[in-house]
This record gives sequence, structure tokens and C-alpha cells, in this order.
Amino acid sequence: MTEKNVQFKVFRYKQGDTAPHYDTFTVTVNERTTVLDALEAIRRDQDGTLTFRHSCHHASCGTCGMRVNGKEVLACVTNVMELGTPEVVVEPLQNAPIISDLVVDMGGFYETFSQAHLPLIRESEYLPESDVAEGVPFHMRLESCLECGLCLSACPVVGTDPEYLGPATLAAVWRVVQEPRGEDPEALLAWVDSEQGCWRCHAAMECTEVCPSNVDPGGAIMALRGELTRRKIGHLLGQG
Amino acid sequence: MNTKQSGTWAGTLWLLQALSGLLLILLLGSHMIVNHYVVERGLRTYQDVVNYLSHPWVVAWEILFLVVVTFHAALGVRSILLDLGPGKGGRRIINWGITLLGLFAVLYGVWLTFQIK
Amino acid sequence: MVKEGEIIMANYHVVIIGGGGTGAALAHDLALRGVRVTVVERGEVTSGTTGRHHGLLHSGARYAVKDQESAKECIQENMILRKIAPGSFELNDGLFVAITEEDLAYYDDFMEGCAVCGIPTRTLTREEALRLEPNLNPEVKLAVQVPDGTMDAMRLVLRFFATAKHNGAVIKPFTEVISLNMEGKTVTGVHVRDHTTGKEYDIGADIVVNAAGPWAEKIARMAGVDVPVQPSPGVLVAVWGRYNNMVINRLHRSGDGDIIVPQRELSIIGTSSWVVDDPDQLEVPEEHIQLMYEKGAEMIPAIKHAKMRAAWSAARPLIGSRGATTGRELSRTFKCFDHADEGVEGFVTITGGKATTARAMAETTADVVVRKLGLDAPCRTREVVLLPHTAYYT
Amino acid sequence: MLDTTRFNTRRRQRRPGAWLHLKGRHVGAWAFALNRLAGLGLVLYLILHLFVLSLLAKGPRAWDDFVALAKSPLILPLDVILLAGILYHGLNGVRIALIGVGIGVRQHKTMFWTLMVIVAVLLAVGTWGFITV
Repeated sequence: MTEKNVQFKVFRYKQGDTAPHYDTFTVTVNERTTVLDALEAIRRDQDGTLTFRHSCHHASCGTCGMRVNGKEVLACVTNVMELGTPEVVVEPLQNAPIISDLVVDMGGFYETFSQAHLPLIRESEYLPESDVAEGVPFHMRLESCLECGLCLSACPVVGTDPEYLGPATLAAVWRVVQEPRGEDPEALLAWVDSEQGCWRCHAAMECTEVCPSNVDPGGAIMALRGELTRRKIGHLLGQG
Repeated sequence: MNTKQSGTWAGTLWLLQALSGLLLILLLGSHMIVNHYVVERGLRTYQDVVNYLSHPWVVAWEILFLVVVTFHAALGVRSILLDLGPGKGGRRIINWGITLLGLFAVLYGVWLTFQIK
Repeated sequence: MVKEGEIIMANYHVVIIGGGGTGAALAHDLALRGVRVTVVERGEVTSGTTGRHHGLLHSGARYAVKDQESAKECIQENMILRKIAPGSFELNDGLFVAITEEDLAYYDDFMEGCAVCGIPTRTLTREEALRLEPNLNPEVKLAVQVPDGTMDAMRLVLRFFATAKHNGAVIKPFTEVISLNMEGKTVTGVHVRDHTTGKEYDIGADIVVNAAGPWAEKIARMAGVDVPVQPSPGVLVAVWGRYNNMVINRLHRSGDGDIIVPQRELSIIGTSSWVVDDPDQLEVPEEHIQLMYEKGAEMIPAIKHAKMRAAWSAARPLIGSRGATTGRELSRTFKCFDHADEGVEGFVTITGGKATTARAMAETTADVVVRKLGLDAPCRTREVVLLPHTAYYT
Repeated sequence: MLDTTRFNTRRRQRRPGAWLHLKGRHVGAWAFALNRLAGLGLVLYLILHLFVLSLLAKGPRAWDDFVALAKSPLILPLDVILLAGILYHGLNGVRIALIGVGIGVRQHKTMFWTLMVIVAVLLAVGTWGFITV
């Protein structure tokens, strides 16, 4: 293992501060060190007041979303040496209120997201050639979306319009349309068929670029439009 | 559930924006080719323009072009303004403002066509 | 809501130190019993040990031979969690696979242990096992199906928090306990620092519960008491792709790298085990990562070439005196300490246990707390269905 | 409660220029920003064009004087920029329309670069036309 010192320029803000600032910390990293490891080391060895969100440390919970060198990433799977910069800039996600340092308030996101009524689990796609185990009452797996908010931070439209439903919620609606499981896809389709819904998107596809879990929100938004367009045309033809 | 929306118009307008865009490729393409190449050495003189506009089909074609390009431009500007999150009242002002400006541009263009003799 | 500095006259106030699974379940339990609760957590909730486990909803089969107390807790809680947190688990069961003759020799003990602990089992032939899990090592001799499952390590806990909040509990993340306030030998509250504002203040409490997991010893020392907690880290490795439908365990005495849990887009191989003094000093030794790959590949050979997503460590808060060597010899059960036994009033520690048994840990602790408060309020957490995790934020 | 008294007082800031913050962004965001800039440019040109055409209403003199000005070599670069804007906005627009109804979403980057090659070729041809005509 080779070790080297890397500078971390970290966004700092506490409630009551007039303005945010950046603090620089030097951390010794090796080939395995992630940005999250470095932040934990900073909090442990240099500044116990640094706040950041984290939980699972393997890109499953979605809490450690932040901007590293200007890109939305999950800190837990962002390797410091692979970034290749002598200085690593760490900032909170955009388009959400900042609680302190790297911590943003996810409340607004969840207020919209929860309206999509996406269950936490979905039908499991079994491995090819495998059977379903006898005696297992349900065949389900956890949804891929980590609710990390990276897509919201990267989206150029969420930044300008607070009323835009945003990629995560629209992707969740598309999941429910695909697999309703007791929810009402018609009501959800009507909900997203609006100025603030899937038609607000400009197909910059940044959401899909930054998604750490193969959700492809951009594709989901386009699929929603395709579905709504088909319905609209079908409606027109049906009437004509 | 959130119901602040302008119904299915959003999707229709998006589709119209896409379709008018595709139509413009044809219209603008022909506008440029005709104006600059088909008429020999392009519409250079006032007389060229008068001759060109003496065909009623040409007038109709150019007016159609003007209508579609104005429509597409107006919807595009509207979309930029809506992205700024203007709120409900703001949206109404934008919709009316854009409509009036678009209508004015089209009427002005039509009027202009008939000024040239 | 309990405001800073407000004196609660109406009823009792309990401060829980630690926003992990135990603290969450305890906040939920006490809130249901009508006690005012404030949870203080140094970082984000579930950022310590809770969020980092492999996401295994234990059937208890893993402990059915050597640690039957823990195994019984697991199967009982497993069944309760399915009822109170529907929709939070991949209910795909688990397989214990025998790869070698040595594994096979363990079969009888294993089946007997499961029977004693009340863990349902179904023995599968090699062919049946391979049909369910085509990526299994074709050398597999037989497999035993048990009611394991996959859980979302964070979101199950958020559901406890969400329900507790709904019932009036106050959750304060990024609020670090600096010291315990004491009057003589009685703990009267906590002195905390809110890292979101940088301000320090006191929170008064009738009882303070130390649910700090591997940090429990550090907190206990603030009250001048000692709890026998041995932080025992383990390395886990997540690889891209789901290699198995069910949770795959090795049919043998618990060892390193003998569990593969499918979760979302990933498969998670765990764990190794050693012991440390400071739960904040968690290394991820390179040889442990390699060990996870090697051992994992013994059960599912394709794991050997799977692309790594993450490698990390989590510190288990095992109960045991210092001096354990690997942590494997320590029980996974939990223990609640009423420090009145050592002469310190108003202070209770809950430690040990597993994510699967967090509710039971909370029930035991809440029983102690209400008894100390002189209340007669029975536990209701076996029946009350938890709110969705999104309710924590909204 | 998650201490909402404190959290709700802080609203997120609006970032009207978010679509222009392209550092660290990918092809799609650049394509969108360029498309919008080109579109805005074309709207300005449309207004200018309509205004210039009003010279036609003022008779032959005004118009012919204008044409003489427009033929000057100084205007040529502006013509090229205009053509570039039209070609980019038009062809990228085709891409947006297609992916907007779910066609070629996963190939959107390949589509973009292919169209950019076409834009470059047409721009070269057009520029050659401006110079030689």
C-alpha cells in the first residue's frame, strides 16, 4: 500500500453563520481510502465538529451523497487516489437547504418523493435458470433507488424551479407504472402529466449520469413521456 | 396529491414544440435555399423581393414559416421562463405575455408582406 | 416536543444516547408507553454500527449450535419484524450450503440446533439447491433452507424513528454528548454540543439510557461506571451484481466470509472478526478483503471475479471482558445494565445484540426504565406496525 | 419531530443560472445549455430580422442600402455564427424530440456526436457557399 497526503478543502457552515467558508485538512490516504473514510478521519483526528451524513458505507443507503470536485457522488464509493487531484473539494449537494457543513435537509425531497408511493421492495428478478424457492411467500427485492438525491443536485432544472417534481420522484412514478402493486398508476400518470412533471425536463440526462444505482431517471422520464404521448395520440385517434 | 398543474396542456405543448421544430427544419431549410440560391444569386435588390413575393404561393409559404417560427420561439422562451419557477401568477403572466408578443409578430409580418409593392 | 431547557412536569423524560438501531427501537418502545423521549446522536442516525451491517435478517440458524440464546432471540424477532415492518425485507429465505465433507459432518448438529431453537428448516438436495441458486459451487453437497432475509439496514431503523417521532419523540442527530450531568451519584441529564450550530446546552432527564453500541463503554465511563463491551470490527465487501436470490450461508461453525447477502444491485460478503479498543479506529485490512473474496468464492465461484463496489468495517458491540482475541467466541446476545447496581442512579446501559434483535433489546430496556420510573406500561412494539421510513423526513 | 422549528426556516436557494453551471457536467447538460443559448440567439435574430424587414416598407432605397451593408465581408462571420446556431439548434432539436418520446434514450450521446458531425459538415458547406456566392 502506498500512502500519500491529500488536501481536503471542505465546505463549512453552521447555523447562525453569516456565510459559509472552506477549511483545508491534510489526510494521509492509501489506495483503498474513500472520501468518506477521509471525512471520518478528519472528524476523528482533526475536527470533531465536522458534520456529514453516512450510514452503510457501501452505496446501499444513499446518505453520503455530496459533491466531490464538483461532481455528485456517494462519498463511500469514491476512491480518493482515483480522483487524481492533489486537492479534493468536498461540498454539500445542491438544490437542498443546508443544515450544516455537508449535511443537507432531505425533507423537501421526501415530501415530493413519498407522493409517488413507491414501495421499498419490488418483485425480484431471479437469476436466469433459477427457480423460486418453495415455501417463500413473496419474491421481492429492495428497490434500486437509494433516495440519495444526487440526481436532484445534478439536474439543471431542479436548480431553477423548486416546483419541478424532479428526476427521483419521476423515476419512482415510472416504477409504479411498471409495477403498480396496489397503487394507482392512472392517478400518478395524471400527476406527472403537468408543467411541473415530466414535461419540465430538458433531457440533459445528468440524473442518469450521476445515479449510483442504475436507476436511469432520465430514461424513466422519457419513458413516462412516451407513455403519455401514446395515450394522447390513441385518444385523438379514438375520437377522430 | 399535488394538483397544482395545468392539466394535459403541458404534454400537448411539448409535442407541438417538437413537431413545430421538425416542421421548421423543412420551412427554414426551404426559406434559406430559396432566398439565397434558387432566385439567381439570391434576393439582392428590392425588385428581387417584390418579384419573389408576387407569387401568392410564396406569400402563403413565407407566412406559414413566420407563424411556425414565432410559435416555436414563443414556446421556447416560455419554457425558459417557466424554468425559473415563476409560481402560479407568474405562469399566467408569462402565458399571456408570450401569446400577445407572438400574435404581434405574426400580424406585423403579414402587414409587412402587403406593404411591399 | 421537548424544547431546550423546558422542564417537563407532565411526565417522565428519558434521554437515549445513540441513534442506532437500539436507540431507535427504544425510542419507539418508550414513546408507545407514553414516556417523553429525546434521542441524541453524535452524527447522522444509523451512522455508527447499525447502517454498516450486511443487511441480514437473521433466522438465528447461524447461531443455532454455539449460541442458542442468541439464535432463539433471532428467530423470534425475525417473525415479529416481518409483522411490524412489512415491505422492509427481501423475503427470499436463506440457504446454508455444505460444500465439503467437513461441512456435511456439521449437518446433524445444525439441524438439531435449529430444532431446539425453533428455526424452521427444509433440507434440499444438491440438485434442488442448484436449481434455486445456479451460481452455487457445483460441489455443493446439500443445502438447508431457513427463514433468513435481506433488510435495509438503515431504513428499517428509520421506520422505528419515524414511528417514535410520530408519537412525540425528539430525534437530535449531530448532537454529541460531551458529559453526563450528575447530582452526587445520580445522572440527571446530558450536556451536549449541537454540531449544526456549534452551541452547547443541557438536556435534563429522569433517566439516561446509554445505547451507544461499541461506544457504550466510553459513555459509561462518564458516569464512573464500567460496562464490559468489546468493540469487535468485521470487514464486509460489496460486489456489483446479484449473484444469488437467497441469502447464502456456509453450513459450518461461524467463520470468516461465510455469508453472501443479495441487496439492491449488489451482493455483500461478510465478515471477518477481530477486536479493537477504539471503535473509531476501524481499519479495512487488505488481507481481509482478499479473504472475503476467497471464502465467498468457495460458496459462489463467480464471486472471485466480481467487481468490487466497496469494502468497509463495522464495529460490533459485543459483550465480553477485554482480552477476547477474535470476537467469534463472544455471544451475540444482548444485556441491559441498571447501574443502580453499582450505585449510580438514573442511568441504564443496553448493549450487545444484533440488528435483528433491536426490538427485543428495546423491550428489555424499556421494561427496566419504566420499572425504575415506577410506571405500569406494558410493551406494545410486538404488534404496532411501523410507519414507512419516508415519514422520518416528512 | 426533527426539530423542524430550525430546519424549516432555511429554504433552499434558487439557482436561476443552474443550467449554465457546466463544470463537471456531462454531454447532455452541455448539449442542453448550448441548445438554449442557440435558441435564445435565434429569437434575438428573429426579432432583428423582422425589424430589418421593416426597411422593405420604406421603399427600395432603404432596402438596397441595407443589402449593400449586409454584403460587406465584416458581416460574413456573423452569418456563419447564425448558420451554426441554426444547424446546432435544429439537429440537436431532432435528438431531443426523439429521446423525448423514448426513442434512442440510451444512445443519446452517440446520437449527439453523430449529429455534431453532420452540423460540422453542413456548416463547412454553408460557409463555403457564403464565401463564393
